[in-house]
Amino acid sequence: MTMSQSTSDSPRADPRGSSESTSVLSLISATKSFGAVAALTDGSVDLRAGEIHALVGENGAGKSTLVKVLAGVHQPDSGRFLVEGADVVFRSPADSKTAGISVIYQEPTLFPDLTVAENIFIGRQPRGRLGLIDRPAMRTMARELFGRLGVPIDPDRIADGLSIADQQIIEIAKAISLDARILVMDEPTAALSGVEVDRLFAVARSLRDRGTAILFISHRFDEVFELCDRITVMRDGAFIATHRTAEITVDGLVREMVGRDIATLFPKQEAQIGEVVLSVAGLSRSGVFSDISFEVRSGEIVALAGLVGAGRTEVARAIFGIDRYDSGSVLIDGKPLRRHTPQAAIDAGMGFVPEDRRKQGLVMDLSVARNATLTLRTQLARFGLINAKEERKAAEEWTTRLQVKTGSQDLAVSTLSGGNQQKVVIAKWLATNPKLLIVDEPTRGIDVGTKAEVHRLISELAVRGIAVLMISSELPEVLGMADTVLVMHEGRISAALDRSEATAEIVMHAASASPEILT
Amino acid sequence: MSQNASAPILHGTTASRAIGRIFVSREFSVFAALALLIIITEVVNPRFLSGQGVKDLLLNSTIFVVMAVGQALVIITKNVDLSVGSILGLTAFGTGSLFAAFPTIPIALVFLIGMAFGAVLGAINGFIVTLAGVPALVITLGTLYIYRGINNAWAGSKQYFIGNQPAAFGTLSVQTIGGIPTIAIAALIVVIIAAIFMFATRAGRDLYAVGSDTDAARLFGIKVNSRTVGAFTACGTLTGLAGVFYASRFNSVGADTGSGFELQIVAAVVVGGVAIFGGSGTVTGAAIGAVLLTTMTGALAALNVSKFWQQAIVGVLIIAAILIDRILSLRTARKLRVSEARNV
Amino acid sequence: MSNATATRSTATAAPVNVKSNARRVLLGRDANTVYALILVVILASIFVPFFAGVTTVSFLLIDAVPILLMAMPMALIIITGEIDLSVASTAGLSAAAMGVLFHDAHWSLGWVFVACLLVGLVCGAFNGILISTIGLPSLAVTIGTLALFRGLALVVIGDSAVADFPVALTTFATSTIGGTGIPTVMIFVLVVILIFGVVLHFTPFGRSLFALGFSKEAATFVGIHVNRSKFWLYVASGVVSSIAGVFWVLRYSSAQSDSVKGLELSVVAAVLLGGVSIFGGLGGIVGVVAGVLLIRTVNYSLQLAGLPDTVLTIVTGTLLVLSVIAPSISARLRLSADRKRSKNLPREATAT
Amino acid sequence: MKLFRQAEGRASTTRRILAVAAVATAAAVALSGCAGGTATSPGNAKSFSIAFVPKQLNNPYTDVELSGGKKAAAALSGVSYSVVGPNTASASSQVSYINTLTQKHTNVIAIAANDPNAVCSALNQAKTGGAKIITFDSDTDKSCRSLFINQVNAKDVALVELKQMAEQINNEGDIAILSATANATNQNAWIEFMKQELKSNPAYAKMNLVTTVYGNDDDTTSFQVAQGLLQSYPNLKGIISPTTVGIAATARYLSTSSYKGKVILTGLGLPNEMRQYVKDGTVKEFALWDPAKIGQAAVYAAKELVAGTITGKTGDTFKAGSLGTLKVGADSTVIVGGPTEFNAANIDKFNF
Repeated sequence: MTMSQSTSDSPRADPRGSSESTSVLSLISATKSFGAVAALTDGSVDLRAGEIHALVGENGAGKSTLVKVLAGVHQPDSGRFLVEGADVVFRSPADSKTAGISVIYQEPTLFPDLTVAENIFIGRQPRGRLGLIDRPAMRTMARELFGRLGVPIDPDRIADGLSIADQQIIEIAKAISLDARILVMDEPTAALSGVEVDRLFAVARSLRDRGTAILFISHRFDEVFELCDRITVMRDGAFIATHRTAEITVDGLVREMVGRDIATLFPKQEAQIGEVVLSVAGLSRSGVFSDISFEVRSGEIVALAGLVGAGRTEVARAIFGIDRYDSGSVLIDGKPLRRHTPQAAIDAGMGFVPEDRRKQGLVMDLSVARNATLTLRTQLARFGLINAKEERKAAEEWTTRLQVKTGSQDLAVSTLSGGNQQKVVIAKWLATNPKLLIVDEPTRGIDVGTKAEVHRLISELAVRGIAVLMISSELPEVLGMADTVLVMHEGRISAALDRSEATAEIVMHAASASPEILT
Repeated sequence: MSQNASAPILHGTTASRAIGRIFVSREFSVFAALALLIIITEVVNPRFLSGQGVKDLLLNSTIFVVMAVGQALVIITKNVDLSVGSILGLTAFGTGSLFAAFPTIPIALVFLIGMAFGAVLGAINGFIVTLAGVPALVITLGTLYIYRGINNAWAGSKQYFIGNQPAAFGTLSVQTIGGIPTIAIAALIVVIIAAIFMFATRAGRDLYAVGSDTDAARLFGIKVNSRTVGAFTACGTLTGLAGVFYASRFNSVGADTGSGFELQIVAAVVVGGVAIFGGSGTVTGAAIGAVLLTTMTGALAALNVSKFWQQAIVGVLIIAAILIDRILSLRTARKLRVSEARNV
Repeated sequence: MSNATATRSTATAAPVNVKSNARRVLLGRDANTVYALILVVILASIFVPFFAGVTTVSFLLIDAVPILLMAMPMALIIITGEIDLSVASTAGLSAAAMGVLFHDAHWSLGWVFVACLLVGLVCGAFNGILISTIGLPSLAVTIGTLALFRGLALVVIGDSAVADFPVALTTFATSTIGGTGIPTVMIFVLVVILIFGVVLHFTPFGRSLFALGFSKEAATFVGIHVNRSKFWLYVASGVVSSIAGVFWVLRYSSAQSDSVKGLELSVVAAVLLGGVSIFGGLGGIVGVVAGVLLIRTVNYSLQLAGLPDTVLTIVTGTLLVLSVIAPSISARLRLSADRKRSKNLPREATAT
Repeated sequence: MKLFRQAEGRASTTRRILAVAAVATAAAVALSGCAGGTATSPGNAKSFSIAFVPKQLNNPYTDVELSGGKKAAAALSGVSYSVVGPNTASASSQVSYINTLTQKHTNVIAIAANDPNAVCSALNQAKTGGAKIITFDSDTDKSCRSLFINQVNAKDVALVELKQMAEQINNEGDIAILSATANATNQNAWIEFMKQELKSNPAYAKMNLVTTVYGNDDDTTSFQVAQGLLQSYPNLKGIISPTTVGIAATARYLSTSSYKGKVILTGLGLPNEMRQYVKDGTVKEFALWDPAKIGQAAVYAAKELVAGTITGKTGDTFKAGSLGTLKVGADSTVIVGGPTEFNAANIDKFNF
């Protein structure tokens, strides 16, 4: 299908065939599909006691699905799952917890109305006389945990209103308190920085030294190389290789992660780049992004790259009028928008294909036709009434042009595959004849085959003179599609690269902004 | 993130913060409103706090307090039970029927049977809600009709009067211990037990977790369904207890006893600071809310305010309560934004 | 490559199920309620003496008028994922205002009508501001205004009853069109139904309501003004409820503080029975009309058969519960049956 | 904000129709069993159908009334007797039931109106359909009925109640009235007569009626209203409650409070409900008539009306079984008998 996996430096058999006595958890060739989408085709990982093991890969490589299999949230369709050498089947998250696995998600799931201490000990609060919860003991235990983490959080305050970083700390404290033998951290540092990261690493190391196995998922290579003992690379839902950290370089890692024939997947056509369509200058929103300036010309595809949480989507939302911004300007064809609303943005010729197709892009219960014409609802109306014939015609025209595979225009859009759903979303914007289309993670959750179709589509739009602003976490997509690559890091643009100068390494480094590697 | 983000959390000592928390808590504001109402009324009409006045105030609140505690458990889990008025009717009539059928039945047994009966009715609500995964509002709206229909079919035009029941049962709601009516003491015990349960047992905290974030609760291995059914059952049990109290306190029980109570109870709970969308609030607050609403009725009468204003004032109270909650949560959200802004 | 892609995509598409327009209508969500209505009418005609006849049409429809009216805005509101429990109280407040303005203030009827509509408009706008602008939960807000508006009705009219409305008007309110048995006011009701039907199904605004009910975010992304839309729905609800209140007064020639009391639950029940999803995003006006008529027909035929109110109460409750849990339970059964073949990424571990 | 989050995937509604149909079928089967007896042949002078529509079902006082009607119907051969009505006292649901009776060609409708005007147009429709209308207990507008069967002369009731009160408070002090609903025709008539008497009778010059409050014939409400009354009027000497629910609730409150024996209570009550309070000294005296006689008189009057031997005009007379011959008085009203006064000496002789 793509580049062979023989690029791996270590023998492929190593993690799976491993029967070393120190192996506490191994997942072997697990598969998991959601309908048409195969999220995991060959999910494998091997964890040993007393190691910190990194799991790296692009977005969509299957890392999150693998984590959820470990957590018992998803049940794999096939494959073996061993804990301490014994086969296990997790039917629920509780099973996973019982088996000694603790998972810290990127998005903390705290109970906002409960106190910090309770969030740590929910369901297993220390009990005193009469079986009642011993709150002083719980408080002390929580304090002690925070002491170990070196974080001064009041155990008695309610979790509502805590910053994401504090919530993350509480999640970590909870995992530590569970005395988990296996700790899975899904991008725990995404919302942390500086002191907190150092503290977290210190805790992680001390846990490792006490024999805990830690699976550490991160996009930040500096962290991976600083902290981890071994690194497993995943790509397209499959295991690629496991390396000792000392035996691999950043460049090698990036090659393995990206490693595929970009040309076939990204059929970029040459487009005539014309006048400036969108011009953003000095756009800032306190605490979210600051001083964002760039231009998008007709026929040009500008990619906003960077890590999740770098502020890319937030910038796009502000441009489109969904969120407000504090200062700066957004001009379309040199003119400011009438009002700061999505409707004004649409009227000015903008379209927005959002990242969450199911919640933001489509009305899943409505038919394909209705979805495809939702943006046209006012144009299709004559004397205030929607002309049903025109509506069907428009829907048919656009779904046919985009080759949406559906049995009928009248089927609920939820019955379509992810790729076809995405085409419906794009169709509804093309129907408005936009000058600028913002596409946020256009191929998330789409199988590889349909991905290429979506890419071809975006490329064609550019050829037809539409300016495209693309947000993507997938490096190959960025490199394969974009004329200009803007890399964001912590709310700022950290690099603006021309197509010719953008390489995987440079973009990755700019995104994770690790100075020592950047040089 | 830098140190100063967590700094605001560290103001003051634990003790002073605990006291501060009491003063900003919703329970306190409801309690203050209640105290204010009583003081104003007493100043205008000194008979309001006469011995008889206080006794009436306590007796009137008893039934609503017990029901409000039960309802609070359900609302904390992000559900609602609109069928409580019908459950009260059924259990109250059941009490009358019991005494009619077995005149010598021990009163304690009647209480147990009444509570068990309520528990069954509440559990049915809970099972349907969890089984169907449909908002409790709709389900209990349906059982509101169904239970009331059953009550009508069962009671017909039969009514049981206090005179048909043992004198000891009737005097139960009149007797006082140290000037405080016995059933008011019973209600207080219910509130204390429920408060301890909600504050200091794992099951009680689970209810908050379920209402706070149902999906997360499931992820934590909390048995969401059985906890939800449990809350409904407890609500039914307490409503059953209230039904027995009702039979003791009021003159007659029949087919439409307790109809229309549901909205008053929900109102009391909401006024008492329990968020309608679950996860926060306390049974103590709900109980104070119930006392506030019943006292309001009495106070308006004692103040000679037209009784026509009473219902309108209840409406204003409910809206004020949710508005206050909203303002508080907006303040928290703003604080959060500011502290995050400082992080970047 | 592209060949393979095409093949795969076809395979992943939903089972091809070509429906003609006619079949779409006949198998649609609304249709089920219509079938149930037809079935009940047939059964009642067979089993209930005197049911089949013009008189039934007359009595049944005139009882349905206030519910039909209030169900229209309610359907739209529930489709957007909200609820309005204050409709009957709004109607009651309008009725009380009508009595006082006509009887005590001696206003001319024309101005009384205008004032009543204004009362409804203000009530609706009050709900709308609290729910859309301030963002309070509609359930709690409208429980509050349910008490507030009814309380204000008491304040306005007290415990008196106004009954001296012009006979010509009250007779008109209960008159029928020729020998058809169809109440004359049904013409007006039909106009209201038509307006709401057209707005929901044939206007850009209606399109946006479904999007709104499914996901506020999805709606925002296509330029829908979420708050403004909700606000106007509540205003519409207030105005239509006040019309129902005015009709109530004329029909019973009596304006009291408890006019139209308790009808909100019947309205919600009818709307849900008519196929509108309590979760928002789904429903149609035809189904809602059928839902109202279904509840009324079941009730009326039971009354005609001499069954006590008791049975009616139980049947209404059971219908309501079944109409919401049946689709939910069948969905759960199917979900567990073909979880593996699920077409979409499931929503995390939320399923039980 | 969305009101409800859906836990599961969306449901198709295929099951919905099944559920609804199942309920409807079950309901229909239920009615087919019950509907048989209600059909009657209109126009036959010897046999006729009479339907009682009380203010509400499930009320003990109503029950006693209806028992008299039932007995009389059984005594006369060929009378088909039925009772329909709402569970809660509301005029609008009475209208629905009147409509069904009209449709069934019931010969005589005997109604105790919840609202004198609201039921009128429905009664007129029934009249047009050939039915005779009798009101009992609580009258409608005169034009809407042929006969009103009244317990007693309204003035007599008012006088008895005042007399009982005056005797016990020595013709001096503040008194209050606790009535049923604000629109109850009969109660309002008595209250009006009491007010007139207080003004015109010099013996009552020192008695002062401070307020009239309403307990809505609801036990709980009446109880709390009584309580509020005593708190707001510290000098209150006595309460007159001309409604059985109100007097019982007030008695219950007084008997358990410190006002017992200090505040005098009189009014209209059922002996069975009041026995306890008479015996414990809360109440010395109260009054009532035998409600069963009303039902009895209604059935006999109905027979004559259907036969055409009387029309309901003033001066008509008819035989009413054990009640002897009754005379139609002014305003087409039949007075069944005088009030009976109950006290500790005689209460054990009555069982209703």
